[in-house]
Amino acid sequence: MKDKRLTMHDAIAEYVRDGQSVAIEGFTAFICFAAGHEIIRQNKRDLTLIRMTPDLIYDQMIAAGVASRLVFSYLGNPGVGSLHCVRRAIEKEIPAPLAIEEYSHFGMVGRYTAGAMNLPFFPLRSYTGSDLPHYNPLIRTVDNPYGEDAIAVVPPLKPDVAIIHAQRADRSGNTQLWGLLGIQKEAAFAASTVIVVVEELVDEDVIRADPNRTLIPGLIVNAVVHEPYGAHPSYVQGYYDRDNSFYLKWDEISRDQAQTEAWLEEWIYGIEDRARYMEKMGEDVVERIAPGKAPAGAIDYGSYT
Amino acid sequence: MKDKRLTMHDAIAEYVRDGQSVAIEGFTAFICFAAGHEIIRQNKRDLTLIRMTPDLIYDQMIAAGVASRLVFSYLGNPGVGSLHCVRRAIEKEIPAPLAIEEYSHFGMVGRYTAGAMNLPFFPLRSYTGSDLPHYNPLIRTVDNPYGEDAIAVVPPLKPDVAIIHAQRADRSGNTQLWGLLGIQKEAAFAASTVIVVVEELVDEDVIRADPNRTLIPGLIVNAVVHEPYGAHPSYVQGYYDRDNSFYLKWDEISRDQAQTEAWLEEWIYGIEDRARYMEKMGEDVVERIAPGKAPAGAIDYGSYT
Amino acid sequence: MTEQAYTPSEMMIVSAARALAGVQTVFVGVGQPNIACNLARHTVAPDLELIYESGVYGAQPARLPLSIGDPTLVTGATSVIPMIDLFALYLQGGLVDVALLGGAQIDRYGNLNTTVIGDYQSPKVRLPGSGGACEIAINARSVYIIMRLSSRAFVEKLDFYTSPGHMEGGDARARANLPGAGPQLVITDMALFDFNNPDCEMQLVSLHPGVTLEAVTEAVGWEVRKAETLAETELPAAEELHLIRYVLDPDGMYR
Amino acid sequence: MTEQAYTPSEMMIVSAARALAGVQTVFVGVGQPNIACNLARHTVAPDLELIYESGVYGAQPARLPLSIGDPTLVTGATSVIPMIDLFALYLQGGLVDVALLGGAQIDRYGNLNTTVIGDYQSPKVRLPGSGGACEIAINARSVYIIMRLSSRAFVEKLDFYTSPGHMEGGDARARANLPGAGPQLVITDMALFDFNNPDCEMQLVSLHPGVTLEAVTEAVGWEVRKAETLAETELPAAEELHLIRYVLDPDGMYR
Repeated sequence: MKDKRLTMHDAIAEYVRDGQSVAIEGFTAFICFAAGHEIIRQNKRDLTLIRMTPDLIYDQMIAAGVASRLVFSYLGNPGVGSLHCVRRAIEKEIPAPLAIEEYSHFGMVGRYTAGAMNLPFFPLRSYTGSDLPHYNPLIRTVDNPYGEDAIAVVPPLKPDVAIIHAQRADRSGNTQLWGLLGIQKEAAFAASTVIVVVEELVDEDVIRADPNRTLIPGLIVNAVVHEPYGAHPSYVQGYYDRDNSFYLKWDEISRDQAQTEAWLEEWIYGIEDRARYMEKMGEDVVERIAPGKAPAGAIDYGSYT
Repeated sequence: MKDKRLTMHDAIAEYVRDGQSVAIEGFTAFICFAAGHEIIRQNKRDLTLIRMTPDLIYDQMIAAGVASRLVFSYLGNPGVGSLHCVRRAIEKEIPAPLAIEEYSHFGMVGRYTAGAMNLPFFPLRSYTGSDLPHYNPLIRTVDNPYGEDAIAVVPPLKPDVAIIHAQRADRSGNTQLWGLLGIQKEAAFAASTVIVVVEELVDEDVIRADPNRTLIPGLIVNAVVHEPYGAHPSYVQGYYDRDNSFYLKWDEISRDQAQTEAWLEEWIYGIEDRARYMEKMGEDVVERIAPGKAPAGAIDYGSYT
Repeated sequence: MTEQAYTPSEMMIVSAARALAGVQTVFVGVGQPNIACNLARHTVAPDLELIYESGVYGAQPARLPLSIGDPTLVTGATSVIPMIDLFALYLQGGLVDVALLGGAQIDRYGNLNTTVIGDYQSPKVRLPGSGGACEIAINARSVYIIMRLSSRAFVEKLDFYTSPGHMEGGDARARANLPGAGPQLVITDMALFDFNNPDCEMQLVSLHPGVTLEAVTEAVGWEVRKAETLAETELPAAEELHLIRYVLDPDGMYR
Repeated sequence: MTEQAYTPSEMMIVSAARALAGVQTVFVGVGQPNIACNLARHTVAPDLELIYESGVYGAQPARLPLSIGDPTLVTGATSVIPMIDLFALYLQGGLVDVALLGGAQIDRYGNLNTTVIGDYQSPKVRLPGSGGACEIAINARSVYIIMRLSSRAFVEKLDFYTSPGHMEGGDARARANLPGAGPQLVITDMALFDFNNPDCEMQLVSLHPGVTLEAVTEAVGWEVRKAETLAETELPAAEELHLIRYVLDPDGMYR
């Protein structure tokens, strides 16, 4: 079994290159802020950032100037309000112009799925009566050879790099996650390069004891980064809660570019890695975001010898 | 929570009608012989039987004359050889003519998926260079609006009734399964009526303790049948093994229609229900097919209050 | 009693909850819609199942969820599934009876804009965009819209068509072969509207207590159609208000 | 030694195993192919991962599986997935390096028939059909074929084209835009064949020890092409035979 463990620094340095398309997925959960911060820290440039919901992580990355293009389906600070940095880039080209390529959620889901399945397109019942196809010529239609009306299609999405945060993996990248599964599996299968970031590194036996939970096989994984709390201030089911105070605070900080840059300086450029970040957050944060216990209960696969 | 429990007799009597299309799915595992036998026992007629791998269950049902049409992708006694009754019906119209509609596995998977997703078709990279589309005009192609070649498509499959065997469900039909997931979820979502047959009936709390394992929600389920060993001689992961001796024995029995009918008389028409069937099988069978323990290990969803 | 008997937000929540009577599945977001659905579960629709875009079916949150991806929605849910299954099997599969939607702008046919104010290419205000709204509006069997009534929001012409309502009105949806029936109800802080006329045009059906017809017609950016008989919305009942204030939103986040 | 040094079946298993040297993923059925893959794991391809059509990746069976859906393949596997994922993500996604296929009939371009002998509509013998073979033949990066050599099986013209090999030969696959490279090797009980010529036509490359060229040409239903140099297949090594007989198939089911 190949050992694919790397530090976050080395994984980003080796696998994320200027000009590439990068998808950090995870729908409101499992958002790998640690990877986004490392991309900012390493001054990557001209990236195409792909995410259904850009969330704070892309707000920060776009404010830091790593991106020239954004592919997305919903621009919001979930449960709070706007993504001010993304809006500033779109509305005022601060810090730089940002091209956008916009879909609906199902459209993005379909694009990742077609990418993962190596299909030329994914058909979906959407976009009729919407202006979206007018502004995004990649949303098209095909005729139905069984006689019904034409149906909308979206093209496959195959990111250069997908970064997926999960509860656990073994050292060769066999990865298990539970909770909101979002589009992570499809994003991983669609990408040329996959970096998996986990809360826990486990023995291969732990994975093999519950094979139905292995959504991403090591076969498609290039690097495994063990980075506890790597999704903070987002959350990891069963490991920690969303740090909602930061989502609220960011709504204030991000309204102003100078203030935003000061934050980036203090929390990203100015520190070395995620361990320092958590140190700087203070000891109480871990306690504050710790959930109670809710065990899944046991099942048996049976031994067949 | 609606209580949808029924006996197998009542579920089949209420939901399976002459002339309907019925899918009993489960790929080599979870094959609901108990439901098939009850359909035979109730003398249903003119059914369209749908299954990727007809297996012994459809061999028996076709020998009993319940079907006029078979939709499938692989006709075999897995690991043993031919399905003699199906062949007899196709090659010699014994006991009656059987129309066939044939796909490859991926084609059937695509058909169920399109049915479940309410898509007009499912595209797949198959059938080029094959005679299958020549004999099955429902296999067609669509042009790719993104410039590549045309791609094969199959139409949605929406059975009138799907019968799915699983490890456990609650009384309203929220169903969990593990092991080979096959196409069961898609078959259930594609069907108008869903009968779930389970080894264990569990409390709603057991289901809610591991929501990622709930593949079929009660929302789409019409009846829940609690029928332990209902998949014998097929198997249920963690509950029992395949009774391979029967698969070998059937290879002999099924070679001759009279012999087959004698078996049907003895094991289906001549007995009342599954409990009697297991009684008649003898006490040692349960022991013989019992697996050892292989627990999945615990995970935690976290309590967020 | 100097305290107001109920807030406009509470009136909206109560109206939405009542409209969910007898409904089996509702596609819901956080905030007011979430509270409305849970109020309905406690009152008119005890078997109502909540479906969240994030992939959750049958949530039983132990706290008021902060977002549609709150981990409290996952723990103890009936089923938690990949987003492709949520959109393709549940929504496109026709299992969503009612979806609750909102928007920055709405027109007389219930078409919604959640994308942009001003020009798409050089926007005055860039809004969140569709999210799942476009396909929800197309595939849900029925759509209820929850929005505050104002002339900035209820406009003659949308700056951007994000999600279709009744499109150009009449049988436009049927002609376009859209699976769902489209908007059935618009719930605002001043009045209720439906689309029960051959044009499928938004029409005033009920004024909230104390709201004048004039105030409503002024707040709608076109000459608003009125139903033949105009009702007064029933006041929130004491039980409903009690549930909102002490059970469903004890911190008053959506008061 | 009166006992035969090795059986034809063992020769096929050993030949298939050797051909898997350096391969990462193999799409496999039960029987001979399964033993060949496990032999390869013990010898030339320690990192070889087995993918089963039933939805199993990285199986570590505790016993010889009786079918591709044997529960022993599930317990202890790396990942067990729905069939749509197996076919769409793994196979169509290009993750299968080599697939092992067989058939009732094969032609000179490696096209396979597993559907019917005689006419499709009124068959002489109804065979199992495609199963996953058609899409495996199209999408796997390479295909190895394992079949016993006989004139009934190696025919001039198939009764039914189930799964494409090199179609009409030459660059037919490339012109048809098939993702995989098609058949690379045919492993029989008498000889080995490859397709390394511009016509992509099956050609004899190696005779098993003791098999005459005449016996092979007689058993092939067309005038068989021969590689420029004809090798003799290397004998099964003692270690290989030991593994097959005492570790992988101790009951001799596939001897």
